[in-house]
Amino acid sequence: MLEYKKEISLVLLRDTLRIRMIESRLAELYAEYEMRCPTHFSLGQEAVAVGVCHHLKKQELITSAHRSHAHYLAKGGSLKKMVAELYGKKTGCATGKGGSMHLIDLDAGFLGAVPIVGSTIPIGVGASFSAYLQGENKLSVIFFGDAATETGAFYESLNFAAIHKLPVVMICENNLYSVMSPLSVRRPEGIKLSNIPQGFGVQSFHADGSDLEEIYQTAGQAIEYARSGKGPVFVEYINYRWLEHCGPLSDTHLGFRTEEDVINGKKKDPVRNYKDKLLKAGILTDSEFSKWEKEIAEEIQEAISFAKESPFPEKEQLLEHLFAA
Amino acid sequence: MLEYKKEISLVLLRDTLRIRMIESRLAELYAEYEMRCPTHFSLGQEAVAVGVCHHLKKQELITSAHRSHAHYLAKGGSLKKMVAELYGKKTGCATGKGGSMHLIDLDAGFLGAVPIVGSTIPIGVGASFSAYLQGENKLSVIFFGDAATETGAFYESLNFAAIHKLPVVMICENNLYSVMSPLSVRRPEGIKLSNIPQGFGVQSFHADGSDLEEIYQTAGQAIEYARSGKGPVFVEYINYRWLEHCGPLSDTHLGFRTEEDVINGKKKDPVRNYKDKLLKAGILTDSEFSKWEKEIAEEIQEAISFAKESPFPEKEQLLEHLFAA
Amino acid sequence: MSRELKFVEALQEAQDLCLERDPSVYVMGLGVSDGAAMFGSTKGLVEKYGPKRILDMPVSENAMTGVALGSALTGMRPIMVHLRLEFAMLAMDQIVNQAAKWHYMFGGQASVPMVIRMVVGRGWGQGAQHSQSLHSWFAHVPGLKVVLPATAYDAKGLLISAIEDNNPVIFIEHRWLYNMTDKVPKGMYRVPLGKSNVLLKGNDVTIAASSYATIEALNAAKELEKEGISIEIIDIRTINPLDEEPLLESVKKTGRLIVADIGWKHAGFAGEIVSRVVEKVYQYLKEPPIRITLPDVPTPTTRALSNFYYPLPSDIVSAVKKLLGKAAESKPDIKPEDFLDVPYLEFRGPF
Amino acid sequence: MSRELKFVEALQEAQDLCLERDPSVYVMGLGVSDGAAMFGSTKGLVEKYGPKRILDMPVSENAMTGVALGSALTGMRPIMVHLRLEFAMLAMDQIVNQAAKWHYMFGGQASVPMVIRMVVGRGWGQGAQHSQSLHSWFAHVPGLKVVLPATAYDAKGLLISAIEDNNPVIFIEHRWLYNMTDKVPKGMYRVPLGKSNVLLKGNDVTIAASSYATIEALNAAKELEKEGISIEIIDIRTINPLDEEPLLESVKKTGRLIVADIGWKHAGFAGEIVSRVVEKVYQYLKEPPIRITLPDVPTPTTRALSNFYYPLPSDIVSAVKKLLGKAAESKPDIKPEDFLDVPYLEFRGPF
Ligand SMILES: Cc1ncc(C[n+]2csc(CCOP(=O)(O)OP(=O)(O)O)c2C)c(N)n1
Ligand SMILES: Cc1ncc(C[n+]2csc(CCOP(=O)(O)OP(=O)(O)O)c2C)c(N)n1
Ligand SMILES: [Mg+2]
Ligand SMILES: [Mg+2]
Repeated sequence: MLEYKKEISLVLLRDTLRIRMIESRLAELYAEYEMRCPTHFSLGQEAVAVGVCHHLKKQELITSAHRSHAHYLAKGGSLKKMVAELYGKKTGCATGKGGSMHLIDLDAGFLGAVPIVGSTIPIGVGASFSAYLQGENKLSVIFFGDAATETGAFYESLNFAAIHKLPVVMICENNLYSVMSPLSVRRPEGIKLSNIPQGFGVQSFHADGSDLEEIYQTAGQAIEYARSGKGPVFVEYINYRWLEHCGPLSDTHLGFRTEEDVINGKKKDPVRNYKDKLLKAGILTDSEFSKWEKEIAEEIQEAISFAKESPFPEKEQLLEHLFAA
Repeated sequence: MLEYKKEISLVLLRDTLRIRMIESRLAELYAEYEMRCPTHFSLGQEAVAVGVCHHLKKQELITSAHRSHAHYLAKGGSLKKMVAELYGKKTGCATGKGGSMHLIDLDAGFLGAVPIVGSTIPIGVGASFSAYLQGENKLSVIFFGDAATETGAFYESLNFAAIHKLPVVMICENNLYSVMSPLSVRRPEGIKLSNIPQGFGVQSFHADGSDLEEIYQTAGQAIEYARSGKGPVFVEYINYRWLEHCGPLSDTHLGFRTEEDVINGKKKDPVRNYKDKLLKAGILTDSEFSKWEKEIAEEIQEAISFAKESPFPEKEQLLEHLFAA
Repeated sequence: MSRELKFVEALQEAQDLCLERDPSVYVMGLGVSDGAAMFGSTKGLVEKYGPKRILDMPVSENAMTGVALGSALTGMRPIMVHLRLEFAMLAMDQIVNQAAKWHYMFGGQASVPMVIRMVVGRGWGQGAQHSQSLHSWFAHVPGLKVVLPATAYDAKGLLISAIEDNNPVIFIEHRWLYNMTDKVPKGMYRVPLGKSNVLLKGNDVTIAASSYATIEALNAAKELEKEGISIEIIDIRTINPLDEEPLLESVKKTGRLIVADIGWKHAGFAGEIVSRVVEKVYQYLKEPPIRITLPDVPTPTTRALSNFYYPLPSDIVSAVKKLLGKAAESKPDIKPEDFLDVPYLEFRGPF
Repeated sequence: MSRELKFVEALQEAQDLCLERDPSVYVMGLGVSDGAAMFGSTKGLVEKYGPKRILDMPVSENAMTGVALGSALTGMRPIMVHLRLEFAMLAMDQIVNQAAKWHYMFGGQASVPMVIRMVVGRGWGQGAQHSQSLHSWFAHVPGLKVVLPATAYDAKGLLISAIEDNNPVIFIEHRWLYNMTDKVPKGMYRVPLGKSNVLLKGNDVTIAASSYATIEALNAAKELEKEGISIEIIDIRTINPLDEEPLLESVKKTGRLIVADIGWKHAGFAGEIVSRVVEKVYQYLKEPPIRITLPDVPTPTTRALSNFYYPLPSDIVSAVKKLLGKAAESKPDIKPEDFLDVPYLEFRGPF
């Protein structure tokens, strides 16, 4: 329990709840076939984003990949612009040219997300490297999934960040799957991802990615370590994806995991578990929680209305922005 | 001392001497400007090839990279064909289309060498993988330099070989340089390459790459381990490049290492040191050694004459072999 | 015995037959053995041949292509599969520097019987990184064979030929073809690589096309037929090596050429067709050829823009009329909110 | 103040001036700070700017390109250098999927001011993996600017423009140009990107060329001048975006087009030039255009074959005569043992 700062506990929970509610609502609405882009929901995995980003200053940059809603929102990315982007609208965070897999909010320190697995890892390192070249120290936090650690880009980036002791925090959300492929077809038996960086002399952590406090605390240590100039850090969080890899539905009919597996996975629900804990500890009341739900629901409704009512980009924009001036 | 088999000691030394003499002679001849292809000499690094390949059966495959003469020769590749290849002749091991950086001798189990750093690592893994798919166990040995461990391909290959417990032996000759770049600009301070594979659950060894016996023994262990079905092995041998990165000259005028460095590096001369040891132990006599030198010199002369007298490929061959039938 | 099969089923059947017949064939790629089975194109194969021959892999496209290459050099016939062409960008060294050249640079001593299947995505906001068709790139590299089937019949026959070929073959499949049906015979048959096909006979204008552009050309031809305009469609099923004869013969007859291509225009494959025709049968050309391609910008995700990004059959119709000196009819009125981002309105993916 | 400089010195000077002027410029690549200094093109820079701004790196081309991109997004202006174009094959995802599209796919909010220098090798047995010029590839990808200087003057002026440009620029340098000299002014000057240059004025035949092919065109023109044949050379210094005006104007005048390109023919950039000309000024063409390129096979190492692989000025001369309906003179008698694998006989590398 973050006894020393109970407000933090509350904020962590509220922020996680917010992402949960946003993702749930978007998943519902997806069935209307108006958000027409491949969408990888963060349901079940909201907590890591919140626990990590809570430590970050606005100008500190984060990058993410195909499953980036939670990271974008936790870092303070505009909800309205995100929803509008999913609806393909001109008011979207990428003016409709990106969609769910290409979020950006520079004002919030969200450098960008793209769906080629592993590709944003070096880009995130580069964001810290530019400060290094200018004689400054600037934290860069990179979010990616377990499968991204299988790409050559990951190792090359890790090595380079370590050479120059760049303040880079690599957050690996190990949700056990790459699409539907379990770790067993992608990794030798018995290895732990968080052991890999050690061969590069890189500090690493391993923690439960469904436990908000554990996330918050390990992330704090990791970020502190990186900020202090000791070099990059790797953190592996174990969490669990609730929905299908891409899209708003269940995937248990596809044979790679059972409904029971998912029910078990959902037992580590970061929202429910932390809520129960805070209720039990007397830090949170049911009515407070209900108030949050109401406020968030309103915020979401507003964003959806904004998105739905926003105009589409005009035909002329098709050829715009090929080259920067 | 390989007391239990003194013939092995003698063969190891003789084979190493042979490569030394071949490389020395080719480096001399290179100045005639008749071998017209980029050539990375193995001078100073002959021992690893010999100590490793001595364990291998003919049908066991090896692959190498830009600096492959020693590996090719130690595996039993045709000297005549290699020299002819350097001279660009039709009788060359790649009919003149390859040059020094693209050696091949399938009869000798030399699958091929190409100069893109890291690229032959997965190809070598694939050579073992095909046997695995057919339910067989076939050793594949891959030679590469320290810089190849910086490529994404290396890690991806290591992981894949480990997943399927493929009998792959990765031999990393760490000669401290990538062209002229020291390890310090390419690796975090204080890390040991042979520690990296451990994060993948891969067994590794670290040994002196100038000590023929140590090479022979560690290679034996590594190969035994891989052959027994326990999975891939990584061996780091520390050795030293005598000449410039590419070409037959010295490079101390280029500022990245001093003449004294090179003199020091040459103190670990695998031929001289092992020769002295065997002489002292009474296993070798000076006259035996001289006899070797004479025999080898003749063999080399023959190969050079063969190469020089061989015809060039005909113009028609330019368009040949674009596609396999 | 005529039997209708979907394009995707034809792909599956081709692989199934080859796997059955030749134990050296295997299939490797992200998710080839999962429940979605590469949009269904590897459906049922893991159940039949097991996870060793229908092999999932880590997200390591570069090394895995090298592994496939190494296995091809030592007796196997790998089929690599990429759910999107873009993922092969990670493996360009292995494909271009290694696989394409191995046979040549070692003087013909080794060969690389390997197929790399790549799906070109389109629609439902695939966007800049899930939609590129870089077939022109592969065609530009000597040593690669590059195949783009347009029909289910060809998909099966060409894939079998590709698997049996002793060279690296880049096999490019447009996602929007997957559900289209065609008569597909049972059992083994081959459509030879390196042979163009006269898909439709006609006299007025020649359209050279590949992959999904062929379908759009057929649709355009249907429209034009109503007006008595007769189109000849040459399906360039293999873009390297290119079989130019049917194309040149056709242009000799019609004197007019349109090239419809699913890729970008600038320095793209359509320019090769134009150049070949101009170099070889210049004197027969009555009008300058027209290229119908994507505009030279990345793919936007929102349908409001992608609606204007992809050429439509009506663009081909207009081009034909232009070549024939007829008044171009007014362009169809496309709105940003139109659902042109699916092959047909009920299509619900997977994309 | 006329001053002669080598092409390589011009490159060095361009970088030096930009480094001096703008602290956000830095140079990164394998060996940029070593004693060979990228064939001399980064000579003296590490001494002047230190190892942080002239930065050696691990052999990790893929990630390092991503790092450069990430730094470009956050205020820096990286210059990546590859001693051979082939090494960039490892980084195609970062170049093509990411850098080329970042500006567009985020609706213009971020830009990627990055130069990637790539040296195209030739001669002394560079062979299949050290000689490819894949400029056509890059030109095919929307969002990349692609520059191929042919003279020392342009090398400096174009490189300065490239470094100052806010887009990813692929800057392709042919190794055989490195020692060629030209008048090169001191100080900053810019040659604009996206502008073709009339390098030689003439009336009979237009030759469009880039990079080293331009030099060969000049040599051919010198020969032809002796016979009173007047050549116009359009140096396509930027192949994307392409400035077609000077080219079209020239063809309108001469009616005859030769495209000389340092790459392969099939689906290559030369086909783009032919297509543009045919599409735009078809009616002016007196003869079908001719493409002079590499034959579509990998590069052999032995000079016995590479002697026949690379086109010679005499090939251009023959093509010109063909277009003019003149008898082609007999081809020069090239022998396998001839030393055509060096730019000039005394050339001893580094290669
Ligand atoms: C290079 C590359 N290969 C394949 C894909 C297809 N793909 C998209 S997401 C994904 C799985 C990623 O798994 P992970 O990194 O664990 O993230 P998660 O989806 O579990 O959050 C794959 C394979 C891709 N986008 N990029
Ligand atoms: C991908 C790639 N990048 C760069 C090069 C240029 N290059 C050729 S050899 C070499 C150094 C290799 O060093 P190492 O692997 O340690 O082998 P060594 O030369 O020391 O034997 C480099 C960088 C290359 N061939 N391939
Ligand atoms: Mg995952
Ligand atoms: Mg080395």
